[in-house]
Amino acid sequence: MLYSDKVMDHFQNPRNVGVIENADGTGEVGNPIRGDVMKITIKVEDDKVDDIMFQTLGCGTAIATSSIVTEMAKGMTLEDAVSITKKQVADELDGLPPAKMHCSVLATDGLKAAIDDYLVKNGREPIAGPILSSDPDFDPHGEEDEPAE
Amino acid sequence: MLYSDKVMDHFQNPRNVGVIENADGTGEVGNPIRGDVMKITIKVEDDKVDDIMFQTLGCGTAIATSSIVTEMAKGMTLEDAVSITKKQVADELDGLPPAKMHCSVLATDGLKAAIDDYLVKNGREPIAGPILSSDPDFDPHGEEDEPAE
Amino acid sequence: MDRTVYLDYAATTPVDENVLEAMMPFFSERYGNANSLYALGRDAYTAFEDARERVAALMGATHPGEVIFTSGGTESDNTALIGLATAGGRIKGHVIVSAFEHHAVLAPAEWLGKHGFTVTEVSPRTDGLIHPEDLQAAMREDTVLVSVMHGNNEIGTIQPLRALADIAHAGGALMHTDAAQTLGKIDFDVNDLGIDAASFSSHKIYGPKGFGALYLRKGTRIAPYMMGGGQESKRRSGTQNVAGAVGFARALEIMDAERATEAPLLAALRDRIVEGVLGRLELTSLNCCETKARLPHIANFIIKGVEGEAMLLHLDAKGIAVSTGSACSSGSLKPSHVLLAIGCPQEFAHGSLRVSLGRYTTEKDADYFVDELIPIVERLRSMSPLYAKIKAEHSAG
Amino acid sequence: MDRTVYLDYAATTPVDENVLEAMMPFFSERYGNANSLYALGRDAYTAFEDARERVAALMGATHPGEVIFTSGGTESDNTALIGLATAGGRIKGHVIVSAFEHHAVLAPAEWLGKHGFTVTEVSPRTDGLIHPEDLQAAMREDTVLVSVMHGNNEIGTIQPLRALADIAHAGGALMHTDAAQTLGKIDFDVNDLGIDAASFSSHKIYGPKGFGALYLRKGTRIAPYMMGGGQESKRRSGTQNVAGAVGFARALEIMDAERATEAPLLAALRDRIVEGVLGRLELTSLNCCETKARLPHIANFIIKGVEGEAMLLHLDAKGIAVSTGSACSSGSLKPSHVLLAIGCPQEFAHGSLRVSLGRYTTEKDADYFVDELIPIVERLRSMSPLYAKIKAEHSAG
Ligand SMILES: Cc1ncc(COP(=O)(O)O)c(C=O)c1O
Ligand SMILES: Cc1ncc(COP(=O)(O)O)c(C=O)c1O
Repeated sequence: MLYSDKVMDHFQNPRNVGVIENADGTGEVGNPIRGDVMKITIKVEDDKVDDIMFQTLGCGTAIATSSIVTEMAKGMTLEDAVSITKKQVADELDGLPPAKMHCSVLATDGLKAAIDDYLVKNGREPIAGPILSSDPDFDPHGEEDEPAE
Repeated sequence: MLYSDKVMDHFQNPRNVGVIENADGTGEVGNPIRGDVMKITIKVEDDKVDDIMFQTLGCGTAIATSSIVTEMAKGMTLEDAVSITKKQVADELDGLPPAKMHCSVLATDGLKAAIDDYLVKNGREPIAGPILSSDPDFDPHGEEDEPAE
Repeated sequence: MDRTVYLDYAATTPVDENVLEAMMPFFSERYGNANSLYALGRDAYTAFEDARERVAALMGATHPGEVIFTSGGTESDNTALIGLATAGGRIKGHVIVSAFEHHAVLAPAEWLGKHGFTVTEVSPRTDGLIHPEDLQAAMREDTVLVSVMHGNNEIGTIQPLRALADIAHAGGALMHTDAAQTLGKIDFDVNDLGIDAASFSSHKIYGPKGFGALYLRKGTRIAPYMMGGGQESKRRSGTQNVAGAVGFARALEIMDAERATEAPLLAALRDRIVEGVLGRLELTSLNCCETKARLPHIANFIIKGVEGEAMLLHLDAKGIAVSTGSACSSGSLKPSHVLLAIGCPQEFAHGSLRVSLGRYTTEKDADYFVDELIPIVERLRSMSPLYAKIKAEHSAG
Repeated sequence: MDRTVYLDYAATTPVDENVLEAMMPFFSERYGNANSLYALGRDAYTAFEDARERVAALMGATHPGEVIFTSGGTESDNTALIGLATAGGRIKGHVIVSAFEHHAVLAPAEWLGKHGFTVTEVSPRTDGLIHPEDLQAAMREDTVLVSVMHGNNEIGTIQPLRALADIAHAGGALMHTDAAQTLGKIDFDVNDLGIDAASFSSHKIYGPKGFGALYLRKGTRIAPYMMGGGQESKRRSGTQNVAGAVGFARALEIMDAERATEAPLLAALRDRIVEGVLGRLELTSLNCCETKARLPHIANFIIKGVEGEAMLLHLDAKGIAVSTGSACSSGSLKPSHVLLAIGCPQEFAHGSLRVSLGRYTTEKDADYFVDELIPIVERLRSMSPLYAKIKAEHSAG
């Protein structure tokens, strides 16, 4: 299994690590039982992601995708930010090993949760839709690559 | 599978090859279907094997055991000669590979057949007992070494 | 002995020095476990996957993932036969194999026969070929798998695989072929041949022993045979033998590069031997000599009135290595099932001699072999209690 | 990276240079097929059988024929589990395996469970040991086979095999052990241990990958797993990998010669690492540290609040190779079944780190590892959204 240079760069030097004090929105997804938990905090200005930070307990992919998703989202409208797909995250990282694709769901879900949190806190409707990875029964390996016999 | 030096010597330089003209006794055993046929001719003097020659179509062991059995039998009383066992033949050759033990039956059987032939021709009782290897249904591999699963 | 003339390349081959050179770093330096995530493991993984890609390309596979690395031809055959027949939990069905398969196919077929499946053996005809119409006649409603070898290891005939595969597929069955003797030696393209699975062995093409591969067409379900850690995309467990894979890939590359020059050379040397032997020995024939589709490097003679092992041992004393289908050479009761399958009478099958040439065979080797063989056969015939009779029968007939 | 510190000897080992030297002639010079009768074949046969004798002697086997050579630990395990359970055509019965076996044992056991047999898993206790009374409780009238590994590959605990074998035998069952991690590393004698079968892997003891052996007590029936040409007295078909056997035998000889000095050295280095890690990292523990019967070279830590793969990758960036039982490192859903079996909570199992030392590990390596690990763990903990909470809970509890 091989990681791209970009995955390794974001893993080794993750961007936007930390917690924003007095954040406008907070998303925490994942499950320690599964070995990955991610927390995203955002500041919102004009319905745009003005600032964003993350904390992640997880594997290399979880950290790298967390890092890149904060870079991708920064400056985006909330609407654009919630619609970032795990495929886009993987592409932005020059691809992920097939067995690791599922780990990228955490990053997009964390972002979604933070945005919905902001919206709901502000009396607005959530827009992210269901957030799978915060369900403790969610099986991140549900969509595996190679079929086993 | 390894042959002893003595097997190889008797295979490479078989003793007493040929057919005795006007032999007193002739034994032919084996089966071309099985790939081995041996013919022994003997001259008898005073109920002793005075001269003995063999012809063999067969594998290295068949030839080597044929050769050694002629050496062993020469000079023996007929009674001693018929009682040479395949184990004695193998020992005399410094052993045979387990998978090849069965090939040595031909040599002793050929000798037995030749002696009985002499006895019967001279109106006497045969003394060799049943000669398995001239039976076309005889399975020379009947007593194999390693049990297969 | 002074000379050594190896003429048993179909049994095994020396590792080509370029192959060994390619393997060397993977023993003590680049020794990582290909499943490990750190640099040494990734290096092993990369080399292993690179080998897979090269092997896949050289057999015309569409995806590298269609190549599963194994411990040899035997494992590939066992995996194909049992893994394909029992894929998806299938517990019964009809399997067809040819009667002159290698035991590595026949034995698992027999196992299937004892474990719920029905097995039919299709016989080759005397030309050493499985005729499509004979396969057609053996097909049944419930045939799930057909396995017919590509090049026969004893007599060298090459089967009309495409036609056989078409019949298997038309009947809804998968087509496997044991290509241990052909990959690298003749043109081999999985798509041209239309096969679903094929077995290969590294030590037949100047690669290391204990390594092989199974081609498995994408989408073909298989039950893994070697079960455990889930390597090879869960299709073959066991720590990857990286040196083996690198050696196999390099060996195949060399075969591919040399084939255009090597094959005609081998065929010429083989014909030289055939002419020498048939020209100088009476009551001697070449098995399936009328068949055009034959491997360039194998000649299988029937030399009447002699037993194979005896010839082999005398040749050995002259430094010559060949093989025989005689029963006595294998410690089994019957002579080669291949020779019997093509209709060779049992008594003459004991007199078979297989000569197989390879990369390092020279014209001198060929001549030396013929020159040494003649007196050996004459001597053995002179010791035989039957030869005079055989000859007389022949002259009479 | 400047330094390379390999601390994953339990995953695989480099081929010892003396082993490679012993193997070298068998690739391109002494390349004969060990089944062939001519000189080159006899030479290969002799070398192969010589290797078998040496291997047999080094494990205390009574007869060389009790050693069957295979393609690795996985094949040995598959052969033992399926071959022993189904020997003599048996189609049902009860099989017991421990819950923390290698997948090469668990997977064939699962196969047996789907093919007529009943399988019971006996759990180790938190000390990492299978207690004889727990095996006793699992035994049934119809138990035919018990398989408990000798040394666990993740946590290094050594099972009380003799006691387990006695229970199996008293119940009329055969006793198999996966000794891939112990042969050569600790005293190993098949008769002292009282086992009927044992699996070994060459690449765990500085031998080549793709080779292994199965010890099978004389008289024990087994259905061959690799079927074909009937090599290994019909118990394992496939052209013999002579270089592999010679390498394995040499590797084992070296292990044997070095053990008395190597084992205490490794234990000292391991303890140095354990003290360093536990002394400098909070919320960190050593799995089964209270158990005396442990392999000298394996230490398995649980480092709370970090995920194993992330540690592993950061260590890799420093040139350090270790492994983890984290799910993410294997692409599987659950973390190491071994850690779960000994009662490690799943959330902490993701933070496991296995360090395994070997022949070339130095004190400097040990210290370098500890020095590099500390800041990595601290950094990852500082990035974790949970660590503050874990720590608070710990202080409170
Ligand atoms: C046609 C054929 N199939 C299978 C095999 C078995 O291959 P291996 O020796 O690599 O197990 C061989 C050679 O022994 C062979 O010639
Ligand atoms: C305990 C144990 N059993 C079996 C195996 C499998 O051995 P191999 O990799 O040689 O197939 C291993 C190592 O991978 C192991 O550690």
